[in-house]
Amino acid sequence: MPRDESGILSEIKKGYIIRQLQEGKRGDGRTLEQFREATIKIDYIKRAAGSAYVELGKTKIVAGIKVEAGSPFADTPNQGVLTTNVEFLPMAFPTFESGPPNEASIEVARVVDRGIRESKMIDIQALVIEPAVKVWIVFVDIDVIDYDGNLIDACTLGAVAALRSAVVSGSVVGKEDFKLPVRNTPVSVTMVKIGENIVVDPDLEEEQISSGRITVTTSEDGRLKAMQKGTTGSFTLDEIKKAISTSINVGKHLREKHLS
Amino acid sequence: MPRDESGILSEIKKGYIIRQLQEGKRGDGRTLEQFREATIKIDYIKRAAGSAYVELGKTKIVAGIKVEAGSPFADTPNQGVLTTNVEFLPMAFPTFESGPPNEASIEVARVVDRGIRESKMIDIQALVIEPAVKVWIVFVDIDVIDYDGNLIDACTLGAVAALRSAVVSGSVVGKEDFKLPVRNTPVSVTMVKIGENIVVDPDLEEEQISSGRITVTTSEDGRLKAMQKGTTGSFTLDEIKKAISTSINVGKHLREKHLS
Amino acid sequence: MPRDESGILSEIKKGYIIRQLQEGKRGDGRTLEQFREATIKIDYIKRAAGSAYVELGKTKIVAGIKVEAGSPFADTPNQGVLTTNVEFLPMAFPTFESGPPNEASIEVARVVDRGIRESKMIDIQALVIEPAVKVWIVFVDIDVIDYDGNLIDACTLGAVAALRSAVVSGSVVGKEDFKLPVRNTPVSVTMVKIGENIVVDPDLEEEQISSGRITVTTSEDGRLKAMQKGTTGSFTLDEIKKAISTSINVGKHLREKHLS
Amino acid sequence: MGTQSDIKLIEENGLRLDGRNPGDLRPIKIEAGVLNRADGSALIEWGGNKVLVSVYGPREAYPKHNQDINKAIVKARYNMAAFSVDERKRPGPDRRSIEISKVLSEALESAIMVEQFPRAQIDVFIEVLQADAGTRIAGLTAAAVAIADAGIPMRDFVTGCTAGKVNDKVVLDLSKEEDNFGQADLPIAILPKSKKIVLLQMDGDLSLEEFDTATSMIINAISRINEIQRNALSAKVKVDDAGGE
Amino acid sequence: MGTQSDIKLIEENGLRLDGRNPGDLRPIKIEAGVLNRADGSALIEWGGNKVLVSVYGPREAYPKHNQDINKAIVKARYNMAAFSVDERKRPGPDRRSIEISKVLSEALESAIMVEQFPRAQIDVFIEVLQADAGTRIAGLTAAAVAIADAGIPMRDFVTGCTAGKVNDKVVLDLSKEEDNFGQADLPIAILPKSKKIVLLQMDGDLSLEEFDTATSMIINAISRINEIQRNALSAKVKVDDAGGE
Amino acid sequence: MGTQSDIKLIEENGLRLDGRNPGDLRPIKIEAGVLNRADGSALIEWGGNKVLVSVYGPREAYPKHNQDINKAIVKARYNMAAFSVDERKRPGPDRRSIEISKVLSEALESAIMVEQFPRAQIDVFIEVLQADAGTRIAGLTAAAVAIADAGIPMRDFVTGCTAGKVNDKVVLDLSKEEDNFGQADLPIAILPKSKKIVLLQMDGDLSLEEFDTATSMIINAISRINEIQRNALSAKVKVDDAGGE
Repeated sequence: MPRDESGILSEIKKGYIIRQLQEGKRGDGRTLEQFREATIKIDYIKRAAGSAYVELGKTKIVAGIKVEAGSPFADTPNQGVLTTNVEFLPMAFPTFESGPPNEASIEVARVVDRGIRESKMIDIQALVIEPAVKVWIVFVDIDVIDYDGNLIDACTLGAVAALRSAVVSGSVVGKEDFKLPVRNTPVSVTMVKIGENIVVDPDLEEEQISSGRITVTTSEDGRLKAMQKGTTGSFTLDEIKKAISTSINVGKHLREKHLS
Repeated sequence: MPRDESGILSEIKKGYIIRQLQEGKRGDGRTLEQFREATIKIDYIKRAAGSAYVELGKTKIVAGIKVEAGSPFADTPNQGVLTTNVEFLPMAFPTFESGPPNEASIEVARVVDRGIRESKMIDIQALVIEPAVKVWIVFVDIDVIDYDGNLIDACTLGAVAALRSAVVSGSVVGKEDFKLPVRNTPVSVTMVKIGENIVVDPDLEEEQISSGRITVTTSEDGRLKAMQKGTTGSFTLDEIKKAISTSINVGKHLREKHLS
Repeated sequence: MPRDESGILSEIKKGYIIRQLQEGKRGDGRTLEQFREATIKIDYIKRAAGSAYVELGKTKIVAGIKVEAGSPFADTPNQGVLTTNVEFLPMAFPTFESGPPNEASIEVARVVDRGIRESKMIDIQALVIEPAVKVWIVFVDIDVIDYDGNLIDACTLGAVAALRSAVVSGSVVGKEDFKLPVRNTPVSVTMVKIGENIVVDPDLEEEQISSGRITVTTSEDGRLKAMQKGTTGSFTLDEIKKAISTSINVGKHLREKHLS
Repeated sequence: MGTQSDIKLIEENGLRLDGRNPGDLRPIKIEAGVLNRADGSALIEWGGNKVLVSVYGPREAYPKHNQDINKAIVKARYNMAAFSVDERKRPGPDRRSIEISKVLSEALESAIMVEQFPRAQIDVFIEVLQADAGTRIAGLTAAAVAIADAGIPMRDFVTGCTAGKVNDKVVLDLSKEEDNFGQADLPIAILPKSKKIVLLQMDGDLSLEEFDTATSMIINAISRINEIQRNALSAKVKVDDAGGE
Repeated sequence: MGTQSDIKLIEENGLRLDGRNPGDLRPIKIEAGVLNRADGSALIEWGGNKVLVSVYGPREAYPKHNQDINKAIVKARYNMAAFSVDERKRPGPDRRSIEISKVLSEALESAIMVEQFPRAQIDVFIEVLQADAGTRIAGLTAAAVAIADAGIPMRDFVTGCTAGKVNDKVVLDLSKEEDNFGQADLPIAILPKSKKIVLLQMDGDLSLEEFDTATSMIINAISRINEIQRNALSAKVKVDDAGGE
Repeated sequence: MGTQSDIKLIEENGLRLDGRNPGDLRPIKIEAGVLNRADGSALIEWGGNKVLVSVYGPREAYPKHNQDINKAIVKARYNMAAFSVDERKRPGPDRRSIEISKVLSEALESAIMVEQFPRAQIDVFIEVLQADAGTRIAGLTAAAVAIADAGIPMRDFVTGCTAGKVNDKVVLDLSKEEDNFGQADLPIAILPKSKKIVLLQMDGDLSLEEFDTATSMIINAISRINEIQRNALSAKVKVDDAGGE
């Protein structure tokens, strides 16, 4: 994660934020468990099979789905292929650089990917054109265009919304167009620890003073599908359990509001 | 383009050159529309299908053609493939560096390529071995070995001369050797603006003090096939139109002298 | 080769080492033609077809053999493929860096490879599954994990020991497991020149003050199969001839002790 | 340019496949200040193109040995999103985007008052979200708005437009089909006040007369496009004045 | 996780294919100080895993603009040897190893007293010589020993263990088959004194109850594993005292 | 070396396929000062080889942390042009050219008075325009001329030659066919005054006696080749004196 541009967020400000949190208040007036306002526009990119533009507070991403015919992996001849890539565009933040994905963007992509994959959101067994020879390859590509914290959740929201709306052009293999076979709707909820408090959906300022990040992705039935603790810092087991409960609750709300 | 090694060509010298140009004189005695002496030796590299060594003043390049059997592009199954690559060898100039092509050498390669491609110099429809399966791939590779300005024209001259002389070894596909099917002879003419003057075929010193470069590639019948304005600086529309006329005239002369 | 970390091994120490060598003594008590103690453990990596852990003094490497079915080279349709790669792991020395192989590790890999290849140690004609279509590809991969001089000989020892013990799993092509067809046992012996003396199997300290390195790889019948002079410095022809004799003698001893 | 020039791209009534007259532009919409983090930004929708531009700077050029003691370096980076074209575009720069980045950088540097910012760098990131012919010109036109939005002083706007030739007829602002199957493509960018040309590329086949017709069409269109650019900025200013963000 | 969850991984008698009970660890052996050149090192054999770790530092961070004026940077690099897995692994980092390197760096930094070494860098090189499920946790567990062997002060050890789910049953320390065909994988690393969690990843399918069972198993195992870590260090100390190296 | 040693490369009359005796060299021609921009340059034609060498330096070594405070770094870069070999060579260094660059750099550094130029770098760019067996030796032999042409002081020339074995017979200066189908290849470079060996590589199969024969042949040829090197330089000097360039 990029550092605060001015070096370090002043210790004074940090102390102030922590004291406010102890009273249950956040800088933008949210409660500790409250997500920022999210806006999702699907079909934002007509040329893609599915797409979504997501604003999560001031964080903005564009997710696009491409589906192409290709070879299956040798060890999974009867499955389609799902691949997720996240680009931290240099336009999104002063210190993001052009070039191949770095460890931060790879982590985001892999956590988003695990949520989709492990929830079995897409029925990849249904994406076989000719077993062992030709399958559908689903490319989930995400452009991060404006960064103000919590990319994992913004990207998961965008990827899931785009996949849900995706229509595959079957003409290249002489078939009819069809909707991607969607079976589940995973939602990730990310929290960070600031002082002794855990807050949901951190903005950039909160990320910068936090010590420890935890993401919990759940499926429609409230089961755990993927988790990722990230950044330095630590959690107690009780904190993790509490985070799981929060994720189930908040995730349910997000799913109802944005993905149904 | 590399900067003047000593930092900046002294302002005094620059002023002198501009004043001379206003009187229609160039440092080496040429008129504004005059090309430098060019020498082209074809068949310079016996191992290539075609080749040319070009001296344009003190600028020197070697162009070599390789023709190999390979797969066509999926969207053009009934066409051969033409590809142009230019290497700014570090031997050619103190600040040229080893490594993958940079933006300057890519620009030169692409402008050379467009002139050849758009003039339909090579009949790529005639380069099919088996439709959709196997076609001839024509590699135009150019080594820049000594740099004293105007690489686009030196490289176009070399590429065109090498292609015109190229003989393809058909033995790898059980056929007779044959000459590359050449249908046209494009010539590029590059000009730069120095003060209010436009000069043809700039040497390095002229390039360094110029503001704006324009290349016009024409075919045998004097039609426009490719143009490229490059470097910072600007032209009026009238200047561009005058440059086009110059290119047609100078190009005709070059074609007669070197490529017939 | 990495430089002495403290800049330069003190000139005093260097002079001392050279004077000692003139009396036929080395820092660790060896004679000039004496190898360091070597330990070779084969089958160190169960998951590999063959493997060896080698300690040569304090230099340590791990060699592993993988054998996979793949395509032959177009110009050798009736041969298997042998490929050797050496990784100078950053764990092995303070200045070794992560990243693609550099010129030092490529040189070691290529000298090891030439010894194996030119001695015809592996009968690559016997590694054809289906001519021109499918052959066995033998990957020799070597991890350098602790560096204290003379990597060429440590890596050759490890590669040869691993290859000698390798068993190929034939199941992937419906065949029985079989031992790699080993026909010869090459041994490399590396020497460096320090002052006027030539010493066998230099440790790092000796490498750092040496001027000129020579490696001679011989086969079981004492013939030359590969040689490589490396680093700056020079040898007289007589010194080279003496180095060849030494390699034959020392190589014979090493082969008997470690590879029989 | 495409090789199949026998495809019918102009109807008997003289109209193009999308109903435009030869001299008509596609719809153009520009919004300034669409991003929060960047110093300046703009989103342009031009026909089916959707191109986002953000600007950072002037900031200290890095690495330092690249600094120019006399002026700011302008570094435009043109990039196509993986999902922007029919066949997925592999991430990372290819030769085409490297060339485009170069000519866009040079065109913008010709307009920016770079001499006011020695040792600095101005980064212009151009992301093609959806491509529909003319992306470089759309990106450049939006870039000028984003640079103005960043408060970076320019001598003049930079405004671009494309002309081309289809079915032997010169037309303005090629559509995707016209670009794929047409006979010539001529992207130009102009400083609208001085009418100076700062970007010009051409490929295909044009006679001198056709070139004249094409450039007349472009120059005619430039003032309309520049108005859209200026409107985008004043709309942004109004929002800012009204207490936006 | 694998898709074929119908493969039988637990026998009728409740034992796993390798004869272990659900809560059993595979054999673990750690040796400290196995390398000469590194500042600290350790070799761990955990089931069929063989992972070598070396540590260099604290040394000056390079390049300098990466230095943190308040603390040392911890840079773990996880790498799989070409011969470590069934199908030859192409040399060089892939996306998986880059992610693992990141979470391991963060876990280790949470334990090391990094504030004692401003501007410094601590490099932890983790080479998987033989892979058999649970390599990241094996590497992390050995890394803590190697760091201690290098004399770098830590607040606490870092000790890792994995749990998972196979045939709908929660089990400790997945084997390779269990990892390939199981239903969930949950690697965790803990500071054994404070019980703080510094690494946690999960994929597959777990209910809240299954998560509770899994974490109980792991916390129970952590103290046993930490004892093996501590024994490795004291064995090394004894060898050192006895005049070794 | 090739695997088909049963191909007939020596005729009954003892002559080689190109009519040479075993100890004969192919024709060699060297021209110095062929490039304008470089500090020194040379073009060598050796049999069908055509290799161009240019030299820059001594100039300040960059990046600075690579500088050696005691001497100049010599950096030779051997590169094959895409069109230099039968099958097009993909641009960029491969493992073979990286190894060759290393041994050529070391051979040249052994001859150059590097201690006169602390902190400096001498770049030697070797471009193989046409390859016909023995390119590294041809390049090295031309490099010595180019270095002298640049006015860089050398202890001695560097002069190279190759011997090999075909049809069980030792021969000098392998041709392409002899290199492809021969039994051994032995490139050597020597400082001709002191007879010191600064480059030596060998692969294939040689007995000690065959090695002796091969090295005798090479040492015999070296003085002839060195004469060609010296003539190239004095021809250049004459041209320069006559007012060339």
